[in-house]
Amino acid sequence: MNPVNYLYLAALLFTIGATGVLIRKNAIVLFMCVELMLNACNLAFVAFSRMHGNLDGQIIAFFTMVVAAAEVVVGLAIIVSLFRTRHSASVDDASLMKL
Amino acid sequence: MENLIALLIAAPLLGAVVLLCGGRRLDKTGHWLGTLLAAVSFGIGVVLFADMLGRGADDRTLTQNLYTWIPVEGFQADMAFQLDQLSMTFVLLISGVGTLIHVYSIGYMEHDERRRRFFGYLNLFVAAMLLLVLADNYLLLYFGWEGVGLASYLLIGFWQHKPSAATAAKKAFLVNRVGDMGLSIAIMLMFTTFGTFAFGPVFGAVGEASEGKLTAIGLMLLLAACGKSAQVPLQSWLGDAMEGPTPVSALIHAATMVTAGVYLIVRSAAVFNGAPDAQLVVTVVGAVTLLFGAIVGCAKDDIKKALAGSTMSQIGYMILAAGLGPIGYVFAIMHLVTHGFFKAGLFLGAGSVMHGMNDEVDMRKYGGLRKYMPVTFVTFGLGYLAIIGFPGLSGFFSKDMIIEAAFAKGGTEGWILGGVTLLGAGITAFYMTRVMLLTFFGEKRWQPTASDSGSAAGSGHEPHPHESPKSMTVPMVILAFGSVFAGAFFEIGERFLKWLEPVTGYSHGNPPVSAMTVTAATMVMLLVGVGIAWAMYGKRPVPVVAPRGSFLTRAARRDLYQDDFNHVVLVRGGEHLTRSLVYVDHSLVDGVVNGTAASVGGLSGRLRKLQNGYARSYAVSMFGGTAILIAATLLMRAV
Amino acid sequence: MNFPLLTVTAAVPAVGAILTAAVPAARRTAAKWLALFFSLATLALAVLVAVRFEPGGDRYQLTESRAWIPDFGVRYELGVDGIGVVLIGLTALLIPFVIAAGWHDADPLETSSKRWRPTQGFFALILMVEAMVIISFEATDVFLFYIFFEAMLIPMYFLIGGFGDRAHLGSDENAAAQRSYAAVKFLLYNLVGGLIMLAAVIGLYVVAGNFSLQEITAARAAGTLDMATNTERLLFLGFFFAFAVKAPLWPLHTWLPNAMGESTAPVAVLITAVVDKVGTFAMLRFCLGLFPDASKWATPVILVLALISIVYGALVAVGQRDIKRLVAYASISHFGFIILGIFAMTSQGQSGATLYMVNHGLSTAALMLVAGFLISRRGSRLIADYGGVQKVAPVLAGTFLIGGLATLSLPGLAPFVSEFLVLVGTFARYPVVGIVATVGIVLAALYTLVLYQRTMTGPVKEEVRTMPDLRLREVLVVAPLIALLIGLGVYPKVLTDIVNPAVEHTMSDVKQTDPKPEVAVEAKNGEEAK
Amino acid sequence: MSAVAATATSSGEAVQFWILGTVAVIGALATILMKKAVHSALSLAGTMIILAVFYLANGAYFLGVVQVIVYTGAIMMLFLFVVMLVGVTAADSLKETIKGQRWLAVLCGLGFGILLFAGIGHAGLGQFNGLGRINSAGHVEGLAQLIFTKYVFAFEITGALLITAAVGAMVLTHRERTERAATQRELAERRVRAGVQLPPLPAPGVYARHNAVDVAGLLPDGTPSELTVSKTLRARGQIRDVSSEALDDLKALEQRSAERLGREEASQ
Repeated sequence: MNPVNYLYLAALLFTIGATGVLIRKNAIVLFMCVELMLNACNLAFVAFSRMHGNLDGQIIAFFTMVVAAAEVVVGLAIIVSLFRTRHSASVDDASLMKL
Repeated sequence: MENLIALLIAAPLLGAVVLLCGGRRLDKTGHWLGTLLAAVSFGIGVVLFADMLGRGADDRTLTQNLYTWIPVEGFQADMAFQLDQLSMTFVLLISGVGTLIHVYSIGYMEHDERRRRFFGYLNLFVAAMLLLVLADNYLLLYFGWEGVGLASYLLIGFWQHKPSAATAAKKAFLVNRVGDMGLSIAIMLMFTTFGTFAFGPVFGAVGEASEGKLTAIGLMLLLAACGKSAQVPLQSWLGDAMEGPTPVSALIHAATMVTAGVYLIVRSAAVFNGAPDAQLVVTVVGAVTLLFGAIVGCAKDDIKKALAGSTMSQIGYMILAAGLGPIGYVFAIMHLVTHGFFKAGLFLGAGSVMHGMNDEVDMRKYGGLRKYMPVTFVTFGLGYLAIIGFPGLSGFFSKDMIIEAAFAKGGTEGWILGGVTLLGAGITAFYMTRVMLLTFFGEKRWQPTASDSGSAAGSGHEPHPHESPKSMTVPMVILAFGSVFAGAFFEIGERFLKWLEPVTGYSHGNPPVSAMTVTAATMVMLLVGVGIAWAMYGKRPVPVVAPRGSFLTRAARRDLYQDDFNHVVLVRGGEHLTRSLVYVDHSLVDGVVNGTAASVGGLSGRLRKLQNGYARSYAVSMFGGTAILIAATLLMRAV
Repeated sequence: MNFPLLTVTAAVPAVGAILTAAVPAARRTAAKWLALFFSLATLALAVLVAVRFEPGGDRYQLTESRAWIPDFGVRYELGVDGIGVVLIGLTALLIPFVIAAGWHDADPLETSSKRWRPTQGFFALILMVEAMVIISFEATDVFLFYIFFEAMLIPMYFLIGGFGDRAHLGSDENAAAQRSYAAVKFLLYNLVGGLIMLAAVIGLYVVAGNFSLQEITAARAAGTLDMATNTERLLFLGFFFAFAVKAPLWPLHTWLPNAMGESTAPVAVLITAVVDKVGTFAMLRFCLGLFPDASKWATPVILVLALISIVYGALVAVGQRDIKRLVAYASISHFGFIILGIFAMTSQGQSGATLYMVNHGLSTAALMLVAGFLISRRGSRLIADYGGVQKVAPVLAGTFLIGGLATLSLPGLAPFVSEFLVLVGTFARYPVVGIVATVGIVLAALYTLVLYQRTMTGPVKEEVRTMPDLRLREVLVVAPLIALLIGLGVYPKVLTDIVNPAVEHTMSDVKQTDPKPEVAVEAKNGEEAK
Repeated sequence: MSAVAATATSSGEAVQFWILGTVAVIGALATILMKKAVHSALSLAGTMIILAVFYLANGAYFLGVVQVIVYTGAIMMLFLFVVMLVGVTAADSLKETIKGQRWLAVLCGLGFGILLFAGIGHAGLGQFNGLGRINSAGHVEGLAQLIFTKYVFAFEITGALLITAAVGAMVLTHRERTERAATQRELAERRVRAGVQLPPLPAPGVYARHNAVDVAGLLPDGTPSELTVSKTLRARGQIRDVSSEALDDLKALEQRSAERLGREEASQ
C-alpha cells in the first residue's frame, strides 16, 4: 500500500468535517466538526513527516493540537455563555450579522 | 493741465459715492452736494475749454495716462483719457446740461423721500458719461458705456415700487446689453486685427486692415450704437424708459446718454471711412429710425412718450448724418448739441407741466395751459420752434445742414436719404405742433379724479395747474436760451465746423442742389406739417378719450407692433425655452444619472438578499470560494 | 530648508479645526471666535505667501519636498506658482466671511438639548475644508494632490448633509430627505470622478515612474518622456473627468444646484467659490501640464461643452423659482467661461480664467451671502415669496444689486475684467466660439435682473413689510467683498502681475503661442507708449 | 518499528489501514449525521482513537499517545461536559432552516473533496523516506530537540496562548456576583412581598403514573402546568407532555365504567 492513501483519508475526513460545519446548527457539533477537520490535517502532517523523513510535520501537528485545545476551551466557553443569555446553542439564532 | 481730466470724472464720482454710502444723515444736504459736484465738473470743463481754445488747432488734444488697467501678455488696456475737441464738446454738454438738470431736480424731486439717492444716481451717471467720452481706448469706453447703462437702469427704475418702472428698467438694460454684445465683439475684432484697441493705434492702422474686417467692426459698433441710442431694431426700450422721473428723461434719454451711439460712430470715423458698406447700413438704420420715431411720436398721447418718439427720430437724423461720412460727422455732432438743448428743455417743460398737473401725462387731459404756466409755455414754445427748425433757431441750422449733407451724399442714395430727411422734417413739424396744441392751446380738458397714474398727492382732486418753482424754471430758461441761440452761434463763421474738423475731418460732398433749394424745401415741409396739425388739433376741439384712429395711428400707438413682436418671439419663446430646459435638466440630464444610480441600487438590493445574517450561509460562500480558488490554482498548474 | 511657510499655511486651519471641535458644548460662542481667529490667521499667512512670492522668479516657489512613501515615489512636495498664490489668497480671504456669515447658522434650535455640539462641528468642518483646499492648491505631487482632492469630500459631505438651510421647502422630514439626497448626490458624483482619476493617477505612475508634477512636466516639455498617444488621451480623460465633475461642466453639473440649494448660504459659497475652484485650477495645472497633446486633442469637445454650460446654465437659471438654485445655475454658466478660458490656450484666456476663478469667488460670495441674509429673514427660498424688499431694506437690496451686477460682469467690477479677457482670448483663436459665448453676457443680465426685479422691486409684500435691514455683522461681511470687487475691477494689476508669468509657463507647457494680430501695430504702439 | 520506512508499506499495515480507515470514515460521517450531540461526540472520539493508531503506524509515537490522552481523553470529555450542561436542545434537529443550504453545502463539499483528491493525485508525491534514521536517535528526544531549538519561540507562544485561552474561558463563563447572595429568609420575604406564588411550586409528575422531573404535573382539567417543571428544562423545551396520555386513560376508564354501568342498566 502506498502511504499516500493516508493523505486521501485525511482529505476525505477534512471534507466530511467541512460539510458538517455547514449543515449542522448545534454549535457544539459544529465545534466537533472543526476538531475533525483539524485532526484530518494532523493526519496529513504526520503522513508528510513520514514522507520527508523528518519530524517537523509532527511538531506542526503537535502545535495544531495545542491550538485546537485552546480553541475548544474558548469556543466552549463562548457556547456556554451564549446559551446562558439566549437559551439556545443554535448558530442560526444568532443571525445578528444582518442589519 | 491734462491732470485736470481725471478730476472731471472724479468730482461727480465722489458725489455718487458719498451720497449712496452716506446714509440718512445726508438727506437734508445731499442734493446740494450733488449739484455742487456736477457744477465743479462743469467748472473744470470750462477751464479746460478755455485752455484748449488758447492752443492751436493741431495741438489741442490732451492725454492723461493714469495707470495700466488690464495688463496681460499681448493685451493692454490703459486707464487713460484723451481730451480732444470732440470730447470737449461732450464734456461741456454733459456737465453743463447735467448741472442744470441737477438744479431742476432739486425742485422736481422735493417731495421724494429718496431724493438723496436720486442725486447719487445722477452723479454716477455724469461720471460714467464723462468716462465714456474721455476714454482713450475702446475698453475704457465700454466701461463708461455700461456705467451709463447702469445709471440709466437705476434711474428708470427709480420708482421701483411701480412694477412698470422696474420692468422698463430691466428692459432698457437688457436691450442695451444686446448692443453691448456688439461693442464687445467689435473690441475683440479690433484686438485680433490690430493687437490693440486704443484709439490712436487703431485709427493709425486702419489703412492696413482688410475692408471685410473693417466692415465687421463697423457693423458691430453700429449694433452697439443702436442699443444705446435706441435705433431700429433695438429701439423698443426708450418709450418704456419714460417711466423714470422726468429729469432723467431729459438728461439721459434725450440730451446725453442716448446720443452716445452717435459719439461712438463719429469717434470711430476712421473705421467707418474704410468700410463704405458699414456706412451704408448706418445711414439706412438712421433713416428708418428717423421715420419710425417720427411716426410713433405722432400717435402717442402720453406727452413724454411723444417726446421719446421725437428723440428717437432726431437721433435717427444724427446717425444718418454720421453714416454719411466726413460730409456729415460735424453736423451729426452739431445737431446732437442743439438737440441736447432743445430736447432737454422740452422734457423739462413737460416735467413742469406734469408737476403742475398732478403727474398727469395724457395730453388729451391738458389744454389751454399757456395761461396757467407762462414761463413753461414760453420756454417749451421756444424749444418747439427750435426742434421743428423755425428759421433762425438752433434746430433750423443743425437740421438743415444734415438734410443738405444727405443730398450731398450723391447719387440715388443721396436723393433717397435727402427725401427721407425732408419727410422727417415735415412729420417732426406735425407731431411737435400736435404736442404744443394739445398741451397749451384749446380748452382746458382736465377733470377731477382724472389722475389714475399713481400719484398719491392730488388724486381725487381737480388739478390746479400752477407755475413751477424757480429752481425748475431757471434751468428751463437757460436751456431755452441755448435752443434759440446755439445754432446761430455755431453756424456763424462756421465756428463749429472749424472746431471739430481736425478731429472728424470734413468734406463738402457734391450737393446736387443748392443749399437755398434745400432750405426752401424744408420750409415747405415745415409749413405743411404745421398746417396739417393745426387743421387736426387746432381748429377742432380735441376729444378727451382717444378715437380709434386709422390703422397707421393704432400701429404707431403700439410702437408699430415692434413690442408685440418682441413679446411673442423673444419673451414667450424665451419662456418656453427656459421652461423646457429646466425640464430637460431635471428629467433628462439628472434622470440619466439618477437612473444609473437606481439600477445599481436595484442590483445591490438583490445582492443584499445573499447577506441573510446566518453564519453558516457565509461559511458556504467561503467554502465555495475556497473550492473555486483551488480549482483555479489547479487549472493554472494544469495549463 | 527654510521655514515651511506653505505647510504652516495649510496646517493652521487644520489645527484650528481640531481646537474648535474640542471646545466644550456650552462655550459655543468661544468656538465661533476661535474659528474666526484661525481663519484670520490663515489669511495673514496667505498674505505673507503672496508677499514672499516673486512674480518674476522661479515657476514654483516656497517649495518644500520630503520623502513620504518612497516605495511608490510619492513625495510630500509643495510649491506655488502665481495661480496657486492667487487662489490660496482667495480661499483664505473668503473663509472668514463664510464663518462670519454663518455665525448663527448652526446655533441650537430651541428644542435642542444642552449638550448640542454641532455648532462647534460646523465651524471645525469649514476650517477643515479650508486646510484641504489650500494644500490642494499647494501640492506639486500628483498623489498628494489626489488625496486632498478626495478628502475634501468628507467634511463637505457633512456640511451639506448635516447643516441644511433652515428656510426649506415643505416639512422638516421632507427637507431632511432633500438634504441627504443633495449630500449623497454630491458625494457620489465626486467620488465617481475621483475614482476614475485614481485610476488615471496610477496609470500616470506606471507611465512616468513618479508622481512629481514638476519632473513630469519638465520631462514632457523636454520630450524625454514619451507617452503613447492613446495612453496620454486616456490618462487625460481620467483626470479631466474628475475635474469636470468638480468644476462642474455640463452635463455633469446636476449635483451643484441640489447641493447649493439645500445647504446654508455660507456652505453654498464654500462649495462654489472655494471647493469647485480646485477643479478648474487642477485643469489648468494638471491637465495642461501633464498632458499637453491630449489637451489640444480634446479642446474642440471641451469648448463645445463649455459653451453649452454657459448658455444652458444661464437659460436654466432664468427658469428657476428658488433663489439659491438660480445662483447655482449662474455659477454653472460662469464655470463654463472659466473652462473656456483655460482651453482657449491663449495668454488672455488663461489669465482671464485664473482671474475669473478669483472674481467669481468674490462675486458669488457677495450675491449668495446677501441672498442668504434675505432668505433667513423671510424663511423662504422661493423668489415668488418676495417683492418690494428694496423699500423696506434698502441696504440689503443695494448690496444684492451690486452682487448681481458683479455676476453679470458690469465693467468697473472685478468679474468684467476676467470675463472680457476670457472672451478676447477665446475669440482670438476661435472667433465663432467667442461670439456664442458673448451671448452669455446678455443672458447673465437677464437672470440677474429678473431675480432683482422679482424680489426687490414692485409693491411691498405683506410678509416682507417688517423685514429688518442688514445688521452690523452682515454689513461687515458684505462691505469688504464689495470693496474688493470694485477695487479689483478698477485695478486688477495686483493680480495680473502675479498670474501672468504662471500663465506663460503653462502656455509653454502646451507649446502654444498667441495668435498674431492681422495688422502688426504692436511696434508702433510700443513706441508711442514709451 | 524501524520498518516504517519503505515506499510501500507492509501488508499488515495495509490491512489495518483499510479496516480502520473505513471505520474512521464511518465515525466521521456519524459525527456529522447523528441527531444527538452525545452520539456525535462518541463517534468523533472513536474516529480520533483510530487516528491515534494511524499516527502510531506512521511512526509518530509520541503524537499517537498525546492524541489518545489529550484529545480523546481531555478534549472530548470537555465536549461531553458541555453537552450535558447545555442539554439536548431543539438545535439538534437535522431539519434545515436555511433554503438551499444543505444542497449547497453538499455540493461544495463534494467539489472540494474531488479537488483535493485531484490535487493529491496530481501532486506527484515522491519517495517516502521513512522515519527510521530520525527515530534511531530516540523519537521523543528528536522531537524535544526540535521543539526547544528550532521551534522554541512558537512553543513559548503556544504556552502563552494556552494560558490566555484558560483565562479567557474563565472570564467568559464566570459570572461576577455583584451583590451578596440572598439568604433563604430574604428569598422567602421577597416571595411573600411579590405575592405571586406563596407556597412552594408544585411538584412535577402525574401522581402515581409518572414521576420523572421532565413530566409536567396536570391541572384538574387535565392540562399540563409548566410551573411544575424546573426552569432549565423549560428553557430547553424538554418537557414531556403526558396530558394526552392521561386524558386517554381517563377516557378509557370512563368508557369501561360506562360499559359496565350500561350493562348493569340493561340488565335491570
